[in-house]
Amino acid sequence: MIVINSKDKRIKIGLEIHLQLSTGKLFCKCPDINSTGIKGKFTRKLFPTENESGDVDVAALQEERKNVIYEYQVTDNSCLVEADEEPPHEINAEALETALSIAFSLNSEVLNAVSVMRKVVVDGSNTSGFQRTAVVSTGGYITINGKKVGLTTICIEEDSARRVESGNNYTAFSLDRLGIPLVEISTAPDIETFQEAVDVAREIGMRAMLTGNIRRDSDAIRQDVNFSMGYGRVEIKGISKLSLISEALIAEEKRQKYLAEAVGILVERGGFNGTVLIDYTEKIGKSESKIIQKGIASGNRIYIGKLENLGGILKAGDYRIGKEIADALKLFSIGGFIHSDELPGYGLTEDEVNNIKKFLKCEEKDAIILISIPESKKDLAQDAINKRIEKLSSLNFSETRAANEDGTSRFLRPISGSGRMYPETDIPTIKINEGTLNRLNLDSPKSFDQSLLSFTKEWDISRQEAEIILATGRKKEFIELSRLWEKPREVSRILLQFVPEMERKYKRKLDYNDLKRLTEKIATKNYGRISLEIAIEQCISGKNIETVLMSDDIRPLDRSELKSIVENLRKSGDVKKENIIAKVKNETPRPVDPKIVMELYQNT
Amino acid sequence: MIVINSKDKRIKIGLEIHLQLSTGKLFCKCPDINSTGIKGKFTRKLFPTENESGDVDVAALQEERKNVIYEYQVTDNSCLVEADEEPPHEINAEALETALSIAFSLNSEVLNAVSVMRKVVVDGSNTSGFQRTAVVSTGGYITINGKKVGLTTICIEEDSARRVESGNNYTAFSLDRLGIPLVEISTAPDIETFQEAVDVAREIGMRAMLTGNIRRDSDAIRQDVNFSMGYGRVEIKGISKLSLISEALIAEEKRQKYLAEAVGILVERGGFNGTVLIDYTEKIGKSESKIIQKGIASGNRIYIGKLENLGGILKAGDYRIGKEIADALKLFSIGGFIHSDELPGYGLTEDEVNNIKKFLKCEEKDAIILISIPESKKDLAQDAINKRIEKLSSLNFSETRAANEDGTSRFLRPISGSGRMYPETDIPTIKINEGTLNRLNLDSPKSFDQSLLSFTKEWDISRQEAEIILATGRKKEFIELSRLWEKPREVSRILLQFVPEMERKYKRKLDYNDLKRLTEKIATKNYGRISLEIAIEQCISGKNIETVLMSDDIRPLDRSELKSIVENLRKSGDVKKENIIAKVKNETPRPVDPKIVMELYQNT
Amino acid sequence: MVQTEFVRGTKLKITYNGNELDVTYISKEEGYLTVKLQNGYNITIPENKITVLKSSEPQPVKKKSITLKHGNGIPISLITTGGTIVSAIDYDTGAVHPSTDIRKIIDRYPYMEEKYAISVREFDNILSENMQPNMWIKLAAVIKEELSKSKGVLVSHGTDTMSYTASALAFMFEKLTGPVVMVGSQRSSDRPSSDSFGNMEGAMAFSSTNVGEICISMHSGTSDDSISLHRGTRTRKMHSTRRDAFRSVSGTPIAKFRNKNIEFLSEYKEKSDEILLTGKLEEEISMIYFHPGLKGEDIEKISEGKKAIIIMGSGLGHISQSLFPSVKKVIGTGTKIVMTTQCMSGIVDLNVYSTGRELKKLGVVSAENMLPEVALTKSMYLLGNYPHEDFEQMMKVNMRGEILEREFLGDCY
Amino acid sequence: MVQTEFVRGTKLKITYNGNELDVTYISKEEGYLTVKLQNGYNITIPENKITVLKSSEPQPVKKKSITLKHGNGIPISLITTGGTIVSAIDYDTGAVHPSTDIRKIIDRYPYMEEKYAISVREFDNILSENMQPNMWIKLAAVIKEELSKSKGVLVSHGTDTMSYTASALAFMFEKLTGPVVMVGSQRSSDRPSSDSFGNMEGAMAFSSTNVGEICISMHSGTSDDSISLHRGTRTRKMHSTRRDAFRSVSGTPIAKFRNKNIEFLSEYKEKSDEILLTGKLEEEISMIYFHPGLKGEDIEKISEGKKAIIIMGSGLGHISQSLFPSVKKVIGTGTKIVMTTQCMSGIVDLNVYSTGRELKKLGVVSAENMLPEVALTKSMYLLGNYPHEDFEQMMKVNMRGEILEREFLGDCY
Repeated sequence: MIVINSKDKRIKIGLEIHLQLSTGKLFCKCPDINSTGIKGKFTRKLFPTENESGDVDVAALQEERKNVIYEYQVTDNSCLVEADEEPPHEINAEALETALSIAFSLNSEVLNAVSVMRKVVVDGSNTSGFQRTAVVSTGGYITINGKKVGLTTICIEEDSARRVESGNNYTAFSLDRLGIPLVEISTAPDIETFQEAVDVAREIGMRAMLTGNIRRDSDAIRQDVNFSMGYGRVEIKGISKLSLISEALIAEEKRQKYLAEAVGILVERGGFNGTVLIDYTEKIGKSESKIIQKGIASGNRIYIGKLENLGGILKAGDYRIGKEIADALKLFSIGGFIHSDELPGYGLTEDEVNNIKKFLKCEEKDAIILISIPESKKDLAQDAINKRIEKLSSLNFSETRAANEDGTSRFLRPISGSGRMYPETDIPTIKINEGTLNRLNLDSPKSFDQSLLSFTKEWDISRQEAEIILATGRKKEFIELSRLWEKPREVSRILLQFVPEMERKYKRKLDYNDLKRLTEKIATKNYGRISLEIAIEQCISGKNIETVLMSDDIRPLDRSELKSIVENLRKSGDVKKENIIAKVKNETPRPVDPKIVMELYQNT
Repeated sequence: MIVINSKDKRIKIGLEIHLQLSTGKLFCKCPDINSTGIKGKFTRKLFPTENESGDVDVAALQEERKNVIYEYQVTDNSCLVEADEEPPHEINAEALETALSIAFSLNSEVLNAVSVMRKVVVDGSNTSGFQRTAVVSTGGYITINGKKVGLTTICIEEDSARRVESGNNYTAFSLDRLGIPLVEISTAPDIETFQEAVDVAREIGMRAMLTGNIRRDSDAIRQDVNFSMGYGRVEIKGISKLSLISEALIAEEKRQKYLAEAVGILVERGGFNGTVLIDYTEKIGKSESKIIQKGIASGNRIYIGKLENLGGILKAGDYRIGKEIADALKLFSIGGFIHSDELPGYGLTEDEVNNIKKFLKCEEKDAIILISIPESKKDLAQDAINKRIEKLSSLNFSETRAANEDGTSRFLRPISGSGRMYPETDIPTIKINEGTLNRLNLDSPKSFDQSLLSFTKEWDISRQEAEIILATGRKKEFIELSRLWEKPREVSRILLQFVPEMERKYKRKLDYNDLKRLTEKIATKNYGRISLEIAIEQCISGKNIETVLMSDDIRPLDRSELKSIVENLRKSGDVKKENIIAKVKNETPRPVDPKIVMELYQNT
Repeated sequence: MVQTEFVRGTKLKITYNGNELDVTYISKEEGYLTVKLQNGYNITIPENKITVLKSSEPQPVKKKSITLKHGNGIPISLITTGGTIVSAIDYDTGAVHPSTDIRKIIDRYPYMEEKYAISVREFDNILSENMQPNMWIKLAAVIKEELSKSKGVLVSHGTDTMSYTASALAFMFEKLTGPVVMVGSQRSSDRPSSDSFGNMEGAMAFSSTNVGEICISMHSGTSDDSISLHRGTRTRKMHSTRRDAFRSVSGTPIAKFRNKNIEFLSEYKEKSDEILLTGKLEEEISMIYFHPGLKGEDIEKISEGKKAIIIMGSGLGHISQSLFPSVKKVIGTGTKIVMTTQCMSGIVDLNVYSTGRELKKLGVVSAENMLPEVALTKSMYLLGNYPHEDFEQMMKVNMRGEILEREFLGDCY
Repeated sequence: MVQTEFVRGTKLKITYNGNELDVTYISKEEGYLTVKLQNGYNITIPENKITVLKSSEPQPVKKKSITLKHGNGIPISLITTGGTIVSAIDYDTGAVHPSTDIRKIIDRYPYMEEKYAISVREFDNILSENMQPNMWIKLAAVIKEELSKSKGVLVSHGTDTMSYTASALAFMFEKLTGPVVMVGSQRSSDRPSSDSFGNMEGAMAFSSTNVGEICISMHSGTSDDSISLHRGTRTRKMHSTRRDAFRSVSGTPIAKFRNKNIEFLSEYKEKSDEILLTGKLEEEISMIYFHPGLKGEDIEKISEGKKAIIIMGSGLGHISQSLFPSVKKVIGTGTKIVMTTQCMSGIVDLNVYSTGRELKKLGVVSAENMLPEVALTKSMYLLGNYPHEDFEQMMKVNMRGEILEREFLGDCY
């Protein structure tokens, strides 16, 4: 039995934490929030450059990708820069300062100058074919449960375009996310347990939140995990929830253990010498298997191959070399693939399987595969299978994997080399003056508790409220609204209680800009909380913001209006000091000032 | 009884003959032929200027027209000049020379300098709001049956846009015709009989045809007729066929005679003092008349008015003052109008009519009218009716009328004054040098017979063929094709016989440019008539010209191809000198040179 | 020799080609007489072919005075400066000349006279290519005066240099209490098809909005159905003859007027409570269009005595390296050199290529994505009103919407 | 003080901030050292913060020689002149520089190597803003040589002055035996998103058509799906940064390449049986951009010693009347003055307004609707090869499609 999640001495974990900033985009003046839908579309091709992908057969990949069309959806928060039709503008100073502030907060050594690099990425997620990224500081540490976990670098970079659709030779991206500033914090591989990984990620996230400039979007914080247990370094990218970090690590440890075992069996049997795919279409043409028939109907050929010594470890128990091969094939858009550990099955009869085995002169320990592909892809497929098995056989599992929603991961690409980086020549090195650095260092949040204390004091709100505001990234909004309407307690209440309540009630989000406009109106007109709440509810319930702003509904009743109500009520009798306010409120949906009502009631 | 078409001494007739030239447009480089459909559309408004329309109440007309939208359909043979988006280019030299040549041919005194004018036209038929026109010569004459008919001026001008659709406040024009050069030849009012008018028009047309530059389009030649018989001058515009000239004159003489009689009756009864329209909607609202009910339903009011002394002459026998009023109302887009000579009728009962008459205190000799219009048009309508009757009462019928297809005509506008002309400042006065004038004078066709003679001699074709070529305006095409393919007799046969025959067979026209390309191909390749005929038939039958040009079908069989056919036939026996050519032709749809066949037959 | 020269409009009786004709004298040039026949046509004939029998002086035409109804409408001032938009035609002689008689245009839209109380002020009557920077200063003063009396000001102006004038005014007026709408036309108002009427109708409508900027009101397309309101600092005459010549370069117009209705299409600066006018301009500034074959000495010669030079460079703002020594010399004498692009649109970026980086080092100032013409007027304004050492920094500041912070792909791609 | 300056690419061991790091030396500027970390990032640090422990010279990079397969494909010559289209990147140090290694581009479309037998000839390696008229003459000679050996010629060229070069070549070559297609790019070929690849693929395809003109092959739109072929005498770089910067001004491109297929959109001149090259150009010609504030003396100064001056006037071809005396003086010295319009499109017409008519009388030559840059190269050609008295007449003759005989409204109105 294999032990999972133990404090295995060989296990080393490192994290890369990516935080989106709410400062507007990094190299243009576009906002980070997209307010409307798709404004237009365009298509591009990307041409892989030599160094982009380490070990993968570049020529093959190029051949494969040259016909891939990337479609980009233009959004309101994108301009010529996102379309790769204009050089980047000067770096967003607020974003850079936020990154530096986080660096100071994490004891990292801030550089006096920032050199922006291009990191080549040709999966279409960057219109330019590269991501702009720059180191802002090196080193640093964070203390978790008394243990210092080291940091290697803190970078500021552009977020990539959001993938919205994927076809065979076609992928569509939205430009809404492209160019949003990301702060990337990389730890050293100092983390030893899965829980520790979660704790480190949480603490770093919290500290960054204190800047008030972290976006509050569902994928605003994403983690990459570096994991090694003796079989090379595996990088799992794109874990969007804290809770999934440990699940991903558990799954990866399990995968590597069983892979290593399976490879052990393979080696013991004599290893793998490469397979040759043979066109078997004519021979199996009469099979009743739907996969076979569908393949042939769409013009595919049916290839078979012998996988020497791989019988019983492609898919049996926890052995899963078959899935590894399938992942490798998927890179070239090859989906259909059947192996003998699953056979008979897929409509193939025992006889048909045996015939293939006989044809390929298989022994018991060998496996066979069937694959339905166009003739043009045969060499690609054969190559991909052989390379994958060879790589695994070497017991060096180093590679980049993508996190799945369920905690597992899939093969993405080999670990990228440093070769895919070169300078962004359009942006001169950015010198940061000493004064700015000193100011940022001084102001940077040194710990959550310390920040909480000063925040609570500054705004005169409860510690509990302050904690929620800081921890949920509402600091910036809170400060902005409190400056508009100088009632921080009311603002806090609106932000933390009323708005979420209404959003639940109407199953609808309130746009922050709308909230800001409503608050400004109430502040300028000196209307009070009730008015704001009525306005917010009307907005969330679907009313047009302009209508709400102009509506009489949010204007408190004035003295003369109240007077006539009070007098009418008095005429109808049945009013007393105890119920007069409730009665007046019953008469109107508009805000009522109880003080004035009481005054009017008593003085007439 | 009134005598029609007599040699009435009072009758004076003048003609304006308009001939479209096939030289390309007058003030830009666009061709006069449109090769495709509609390329796009745009809309314009035109703002009447003070002087445009003589006597009509300009203010009223402006009020009426200011919301009229003109839509223009852009065609392939129009550019920015037609769209009134670019100043006119230099005048088309060939067009100007053609006009001058016609002038010389008609003994007119050619001017040494041409000053282009703008003639204001705001019915939308000119995108600029004016027509460019210039006098090229003054005076001149033509001799018909021994009588000299004088000319006043010969002008060169732009044709107007073609009206394709008309709605209430909307008219659509095609730009295909706009800017095509027109030569306008105006005769003095020397013509005395209707037949003479036809003869003069025919002779002038023939003479112009000799230039070879008159278009062969259905409306390429249009005549305006000036007619007077003592009641002022009436101009009837746009008679497109020679045969309609006399019909139009007959109709106009009749119209004026009966109008004069009717006016006589009116004057005898005491004349007309103007009508006042009264809103009668409430009173007649219950009528079962569909006109009334439809009018009310669409928001109209029903007005009635008394036409003093007009009973029985609005529409009775040949008296038709009612139609004159209706035409005047139509100018303001007022359609519905009923008068007592038609009543009872239109669903109005005897009682209803009598009630109106009683209401208006009508006597026997008076007429009544009913008119269904929006309230806003009441004053306009009243004014139009009163002005029209006053004008007729004066026995001065001078006006401009438009020819209908059936020989009758309708009121168009008052005779335009000279005030609507001013210089085209974008085009400097065009000086014509003496050399050019002398050459044109020398070359100008002095009579049809003389031209025919020299044409027949020059091209060595039969007199009959030459006559048809000249009289039907095919001179230019004939010369062009004969220069490409130096076989004028073959060209004549193709033009006059083969093409018309094929066009009848396939019920389809052959584009002249296609014919030119085919002829050029045959000439360059030295292929011969059969090839050209095959090519023409294929084209007319609907094959793409490019395909035809590239096709092997039109290439005559070469010697070796013929040889193998001849040999094959010989092998099959049954060939002799008499049938060999027919047999060979039977074997192939491609052109066969009988000489070679015979040679091959005899020499092997 | 008989007299053949007369006052335009003189009625003559002549003999020509054996006939006696009553004509109106128009002009005489190079021995040719142009006369108007009674049917309205002009003919031009050699003077030696005619004999003048009789002549009578023309009646002087009474000049109609401009009288507009002044109802209770919105008070609008119209300042006329000349140009094609208001032109008059003398039908007797055919002469067309710029006019200030706005009556002709207002007449086309009688409702305008009800809706607005229009006061007309004649500033000048010139073709716009003759407009000089010192006249912009005077015009600004007149606009200030008129705007203080009305809700908005219209300025009728020739189209040739309208966008220069608009951008110069835009810099001079830091604050406005209402819209200042410049309006012109590409077809003169003597033609039935003139765009004057539509452009003026749109301009009137725009003049009573809350916009507090200097704008230009012209046709949106070739059709007469839509009039665009452009920002004065982002507009250019893009075609010599079309109605829709004026475009908001790389951006969207502020608004469109269509079916008597204004639709706002992009953000604008709202009107202020006060007018703030800084009416100084440095006039010693010239523009240079870079091209292959341009010599360093050309730059040096034209720069003599200039306070600044606007270069329209190629691409991202480049010029041939052979010109660098001259650029260095000129900058050495204290003349500012501003780099724009002749590409019509797109940004100047001196960071991308080595030539750009060298120019930056020499002290050349990038005009970002300002239009070259606007870089000119902005330089005139900055050097007229700011310390010279702030020049480079202020060129980068988006003062009047002259810099597009974001450029979009547009709808057609 | 320790040594901190090295050859680019030198491997260093340094201490920084207490850590030992293996880095690659990139550059040093103003006391800052830029080094590449092992993870690929460059960092820039004050030199006083680091200590260099060890250094080792970089290995010289072997220059790859260009070898293209020469099958039985269509023979095409590619002449490289520099510019963005072929650029190389040294991943070790990050330097990007113009290159002539066309291999990188051909590689993207392996089928091209089968289809064409491409011979590459290096003409020069410069940024196009440094291209001068005398180089056009040399380039023309090289093109003639190459075209005599192949079916078509490609010329890779920087985009900044590509249309100047194209139009100059167009005038010099009266006849061509095949297409001469200029190709450039707006994004350098070191980027995965470069437009070089697509532009080159289109250019290759165009190079084996029957076109006998000098053309430009660039992106039709921002998308990578369509490449346009423009006439060299009607094209202009209309945007400083966009892929679709090149446009056929006021007209339609000759053809489009899409899905490996060429569609012809307008008429073109077919190739001839012979090459006719007249390789002379008059270089003493300058351009002047009219603007308010332009002084007569500016015109006079820049005209000294010039054979012709191209004025970019306003509107239909106007300049301020205050400049007329100088124009008269300059023409008096024998210098030709050609009037174009700064409106980008539309015709010059000196008949419409009085200022135009006066300029015409002074002897100013109208460039019709020629682009100003093309009026420049045409003047260079005419004054280099024709009698000067034929200048005005030849300017009006449409020699190489430089004059649009008809301008259309376009599809969007």
